[in-house]
Amino acid sequence: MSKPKVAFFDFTGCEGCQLNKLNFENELLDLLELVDIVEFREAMDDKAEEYDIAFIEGSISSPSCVERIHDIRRRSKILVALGQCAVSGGINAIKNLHPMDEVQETVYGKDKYLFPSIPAQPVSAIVKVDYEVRGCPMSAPEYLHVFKSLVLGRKPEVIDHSVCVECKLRENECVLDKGMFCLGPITRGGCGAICPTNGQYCIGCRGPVSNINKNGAVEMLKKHGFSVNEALKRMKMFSANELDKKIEWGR
Amino acid sequence: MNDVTNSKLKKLKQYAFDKDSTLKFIEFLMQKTEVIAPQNKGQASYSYEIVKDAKDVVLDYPRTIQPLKKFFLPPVEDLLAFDLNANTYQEEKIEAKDKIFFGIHNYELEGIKRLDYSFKKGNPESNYLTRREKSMFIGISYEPDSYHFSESVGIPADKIDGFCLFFDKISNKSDYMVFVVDENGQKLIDSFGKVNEVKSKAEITAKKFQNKVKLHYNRIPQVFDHVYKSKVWDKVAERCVGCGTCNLLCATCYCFDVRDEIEINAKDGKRTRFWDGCMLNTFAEVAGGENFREKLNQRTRHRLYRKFKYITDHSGELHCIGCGRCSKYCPADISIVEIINSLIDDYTTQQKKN
Amino acid sequence: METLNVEKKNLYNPVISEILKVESLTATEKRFEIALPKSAMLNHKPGQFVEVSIFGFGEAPISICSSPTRTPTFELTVRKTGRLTDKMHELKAGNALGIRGPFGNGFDIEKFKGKDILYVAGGIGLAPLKSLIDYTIDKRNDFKRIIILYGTKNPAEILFPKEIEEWKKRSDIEFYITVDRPDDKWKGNVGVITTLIPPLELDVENTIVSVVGPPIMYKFVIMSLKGKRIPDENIYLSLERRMKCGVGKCGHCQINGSYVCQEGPVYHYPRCKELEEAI
Amino acid sequence: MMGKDLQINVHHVTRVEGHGNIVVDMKSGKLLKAQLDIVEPPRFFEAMLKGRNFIEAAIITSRICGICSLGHQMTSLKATEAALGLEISEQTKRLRKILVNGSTFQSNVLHALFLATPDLLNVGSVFPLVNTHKDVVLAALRLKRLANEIGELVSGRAVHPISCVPGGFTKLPTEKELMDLKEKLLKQGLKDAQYAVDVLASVAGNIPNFIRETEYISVYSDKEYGLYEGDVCSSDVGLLPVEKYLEITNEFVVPHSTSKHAKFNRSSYQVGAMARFNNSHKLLTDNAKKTAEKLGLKAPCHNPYMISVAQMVEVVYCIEDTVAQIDAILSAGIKQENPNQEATRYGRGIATTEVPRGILFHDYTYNRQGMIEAANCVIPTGQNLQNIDDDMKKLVPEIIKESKEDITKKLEMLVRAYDPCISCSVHMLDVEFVE
Ligand SMILES: Cc1cc2nc3c(=O)[nH]c(=O)nc-3n(C[C@H](O)[C@H](O)[C@H](O)COP(=O)(O)OP(=O)(O)OC[C@H]3O[C@@H](n4cnc5c(N)ncnc54)[C@H](O)[C@@H]3O)c2cc1C
Ligand code: SF4
Ligand code: SF4
Ligand code: SF4
Repeated sequence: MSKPKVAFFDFTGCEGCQLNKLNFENELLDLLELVDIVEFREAMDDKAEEYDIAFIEGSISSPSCVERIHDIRRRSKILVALGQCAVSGGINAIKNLHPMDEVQETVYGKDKYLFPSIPAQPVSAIVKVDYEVRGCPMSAPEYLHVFKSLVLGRKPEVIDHSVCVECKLRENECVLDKGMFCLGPITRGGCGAICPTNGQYCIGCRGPVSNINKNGAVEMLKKHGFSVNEALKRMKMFSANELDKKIEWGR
Repeated sequence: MNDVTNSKLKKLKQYAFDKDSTLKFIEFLMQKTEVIAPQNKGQASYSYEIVKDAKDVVLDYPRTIQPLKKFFLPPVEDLLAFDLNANTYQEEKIEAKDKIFFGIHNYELEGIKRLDYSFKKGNPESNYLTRREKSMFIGISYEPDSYHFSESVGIPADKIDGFCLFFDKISNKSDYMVFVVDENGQKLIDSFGKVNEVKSKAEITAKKFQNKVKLHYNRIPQVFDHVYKSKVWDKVAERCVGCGTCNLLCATCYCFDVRDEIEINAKDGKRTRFWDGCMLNTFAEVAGGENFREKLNQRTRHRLYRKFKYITDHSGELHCIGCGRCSKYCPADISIVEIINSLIDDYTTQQKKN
Repeated sequence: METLNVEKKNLYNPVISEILKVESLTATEKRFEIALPKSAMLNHKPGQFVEVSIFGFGEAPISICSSPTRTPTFELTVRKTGRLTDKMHELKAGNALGIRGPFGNGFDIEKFKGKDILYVAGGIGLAPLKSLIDYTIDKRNDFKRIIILYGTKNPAEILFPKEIEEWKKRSDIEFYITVDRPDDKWKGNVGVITTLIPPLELDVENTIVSVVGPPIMYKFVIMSLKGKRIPDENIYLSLERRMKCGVGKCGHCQINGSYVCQEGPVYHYPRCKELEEAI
Repeated sequence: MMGKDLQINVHHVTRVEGHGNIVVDMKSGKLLKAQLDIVEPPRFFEAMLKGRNFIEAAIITSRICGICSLGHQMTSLKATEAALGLEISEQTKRLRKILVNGSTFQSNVLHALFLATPDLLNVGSVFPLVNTHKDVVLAALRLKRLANEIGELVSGRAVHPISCVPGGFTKLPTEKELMDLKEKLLKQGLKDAQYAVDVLASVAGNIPNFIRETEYISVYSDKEYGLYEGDVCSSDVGLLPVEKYLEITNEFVVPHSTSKHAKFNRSSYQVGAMARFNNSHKLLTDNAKKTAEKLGLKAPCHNPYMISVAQMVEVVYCIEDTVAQIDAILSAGIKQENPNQEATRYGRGIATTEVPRGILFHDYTYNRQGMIEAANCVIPTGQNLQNIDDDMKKLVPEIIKESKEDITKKLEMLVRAYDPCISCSVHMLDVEFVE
């Protein structure tokens, strides 16, 4: 069996997920045994024509990106959105909360037409995405799981339980008990609740669980002393697209 | 099973322990075997941990985060280790190890008894039961906080059967009256030897519960016969966010998920089980996307029926032990006692109408 | 404390078994013939299932589709829907599988004896029913009429074409088939499975009905059967739920107070009526 | 040299972070254009910060750049603390210094050994080296892992750190963990670093010799090698307070770049490892000084291709300084303290920290509700861009006799030498175009 051809592509994002991939120092060589990396701009010069698995990082936020992602999709058998920017638009999508024209005007003034910009969108808004690795930065264990699974020809597990579940499995002290705010109850797990484990609250970087109880979430945050607006602002830090599209929050 | 009630308590041997002898006693136990006891966790929480230093043991604690079940049904447990190429596997080796659980609240032990029932019933599971063997429990009394309601589910402060010894705090100081509940307990005391038997027999101090169910616990299953279609479920579901905390921390919940993971060498792997819970969205979802309990009102109802009806119909006991974890740790502040009381209200109005 | 002395078992160890034969039935379904090691018998009842596993790909409940009357080996029919079933479809004769079971309650065959038997199968529901169909055919004299109703979405999804040909040929079996969406070549009935029920002439008191199909099918089939005045006590259903362990522990398959893997998957319809979440 | 025509257009330079193109246009020997076009779509971070509270500022700015996430957090925390008048403890300061060391260490290893070294060995990426130079790759991987472990231990995660918050830490490492880390740094870290230095020394001959003197700007402190704290130091005019940063950076916009450029006393200035080395080399540890000697690096050095060498020198320093910080923390004993988040004032706070690519400024103004009203970040790569353009303009005529491939390669190597971090640089809020 020939090794699967794997490629990595980056769009608009902080490249933290790209970097994270190089942070598997212990596993990197083993991973390289399993696959042929044919394109990885950050780390190498080579380019290839087609890919068995294409990993896409970053959100789509300029017209040229749209063309490029269509092109990559055509040439890829499996396409994986890597990291929250690619999965949901991520933190870039905060700008979508304001009218695009206004944002561009603040930035470029009269020359706003020089650098065309579109709302930051998830990859799935443009092309079909087969699998996701969520998180900002992408969750390292989940990436390894998806990578291994796909290389071995197996569907990866899709996590759709709350971050609380993983907090409970680790018997973390709940940060709510420390008087802090936490998005864990409505955020998708898969990260091992790494933020509460480190004493910090969950900022919701993996987006909401599916079938979420919208009003319940707002009520919950109100109970913890947040105004509806503040609650929404916090919830949308990484999920402006997901939450705005699917859900009319408490309005 | 024979209940030890206060009338019988008087017949038990009793010993007086002060702070120092309690500490010495823990150290004495540690020399014999592994001791597990409540300790500080984080800033204001507690957890049961293996004792490394007797001074770490905290005897005044409201409740731990995870219940005792974690020692018999670990949150994450490997079931099999396999070799993909050779298609062979090895089951996880589980040994029955002597261990003493020290400083355990009585509802906690009741929780274990409920789990024993669940793991023995039908197909007795060796993973749980093997871990469960050779465990001794030494109890301690506690001051109920606003979440405890054990008395309301039939576990009053003086229910101490199943323990080998029971420590009852007798004053505001760190002094305890220790009741010898069975012969194992007597053996421990005898070989420890540094304490004196008390001749003037005491009773276990009654405790004041602030959190109460409105109806006697014998009648709760009856209420559940009539409230399946109650509006209470919808009301609760408006606030619940389906995080699953109440399931995972419940002393008598034992549902699990199983996943396979392959190592990076593409050769070895493990089949692992994880705690799971019926409040989670995907719990009852099958291929094709059909979700048999898609709505939160259905899920909440299932959770409570599991505690007060479904298993109770077979075991004759409530499978809620009143520890209050599901309410204390619910991020939406949903209180199980409030739910039950609303159901009772619903039930009584129904009865009045008929 | 109450004694822990019970005979306990490791419930999760699969038996590594061999695939003897793989047969493609449709684009998404394959039939597997499987042998336990040392020619051991599975000893199952029609309607029971096994937990099938492939290391690294997980485990899933699959109904046994062959009759215990036939061979020491047994058969499974599997639809490709996910992690494990996709991988199963890649396997060939000679490959190994893990098997646990048989689990669950099968059909209450004793109650079927001397009665007319009506089978209602929707889609892949024919697989679990085939075990019972074959059983009743093999013990043909124990039963009176045998009527098989089978519906699929389209002709390409029809399972067991060889067996169907045989059933059609036999004069002692009444076989009716329908598809929701016909193709150019289809000459038979068109419509959902419930359209096959009203035309039947039945001795309702003496007809036992077994229904297996996708979740939404049950409600409508039951309605049609009621239209025929078939007593509830004569109806059996096989229900599907998510399952992880198959032995009554993991909790996923629970319908109200009932574990599908223990009390089911085959339920007597009156019992289903007690279970609010069943259908 | 007779009128040569040369057009180079490297689309999306590889082995750099973010998207940039090299454009050279020479007609009849006349250099019309030699520049780095920054084409990364802008991300509007300062706009995102508006209306956010003081805890969120560092969380958001961390996402400006995954490579420099720790640096952004540190600078952001310092700016917030300055604005709100939050005092931090000695322990917090030392832990932060460990984090800054760790991130400089990891980023420098990544750049010097994984991204730049392949050029010196004439291959297109680090991956072929797995077969030809396995020992080096393994040592480099171990170094990177160790550097990341520092971040993971002290801040919970190497990328987008978790536990460092305004006023302190939400979780502290244990004494045992710090002791183990120290062991590892001394036993394995220094050994691997020395080995990597030896390998780099053996190929240092392939480093192009190109000299252009420029102004070097970095953080400077007379107590230690300037990374976490200090004043701003220019090699041209000496020390300046951080509050003057706008007068130093003088950001301006050029049409070929979505990122702003900067200049101070000359047409351009350089920031980063070389600027730090040139300004602060006397404060390096002895071992680090020896490493510089071994690699042929002497201050002041005006060859930008030597930046990777300066980075390796810093790796040795960071390992040793981390050990020193751990010793200091352990000898004082770890104190369980909660972050100090009681604001004593609301106003403007300006802070600077050295991040791997150079000096970074964050400037926030908080209103009385503790919400950010205005924010500005000046990022090192932006400050280097004009300097890179100036380098190219001098370099192209010097190497014009070489083949187009060689010229292109040298230009790519030059851009790469600066280790530009383009996502980071594309951050601006209000921009006016210069004609
Ligand atoms: C008693 C019983 C008998 C069955 N008999 C057959 C049969 O004869 N032939 C056949 O093809 N299928 C049968 N099924 C369904 C089969 O078990 C599922 O299709 C299978 O579990 C999917 O597993 P997977 O790993 O391939 O998919 P996964 O990748 O695990 O899952 C794909 C989807 O299926 C869901 N799912 C997970 N577990 C189950 C489950 N136990 N049942 C249904 N959906 C699930 C997941 O939520 C997901 O949406 C039966 C199920 C039950 C309960
Ligand atoms: S800390 Fe957050 S994620 Fe963890 S249990 Fe509490 S609310 Fe849930
Ligand atoms: S805990 Fe929350 S914020 Fe942290 S990584 Fe997980 S999902 Fe993201
Ligand atoms: S803990 Fe509370 S919010 Fe979470 S699932 Fe349980 S009831 Fe719902």
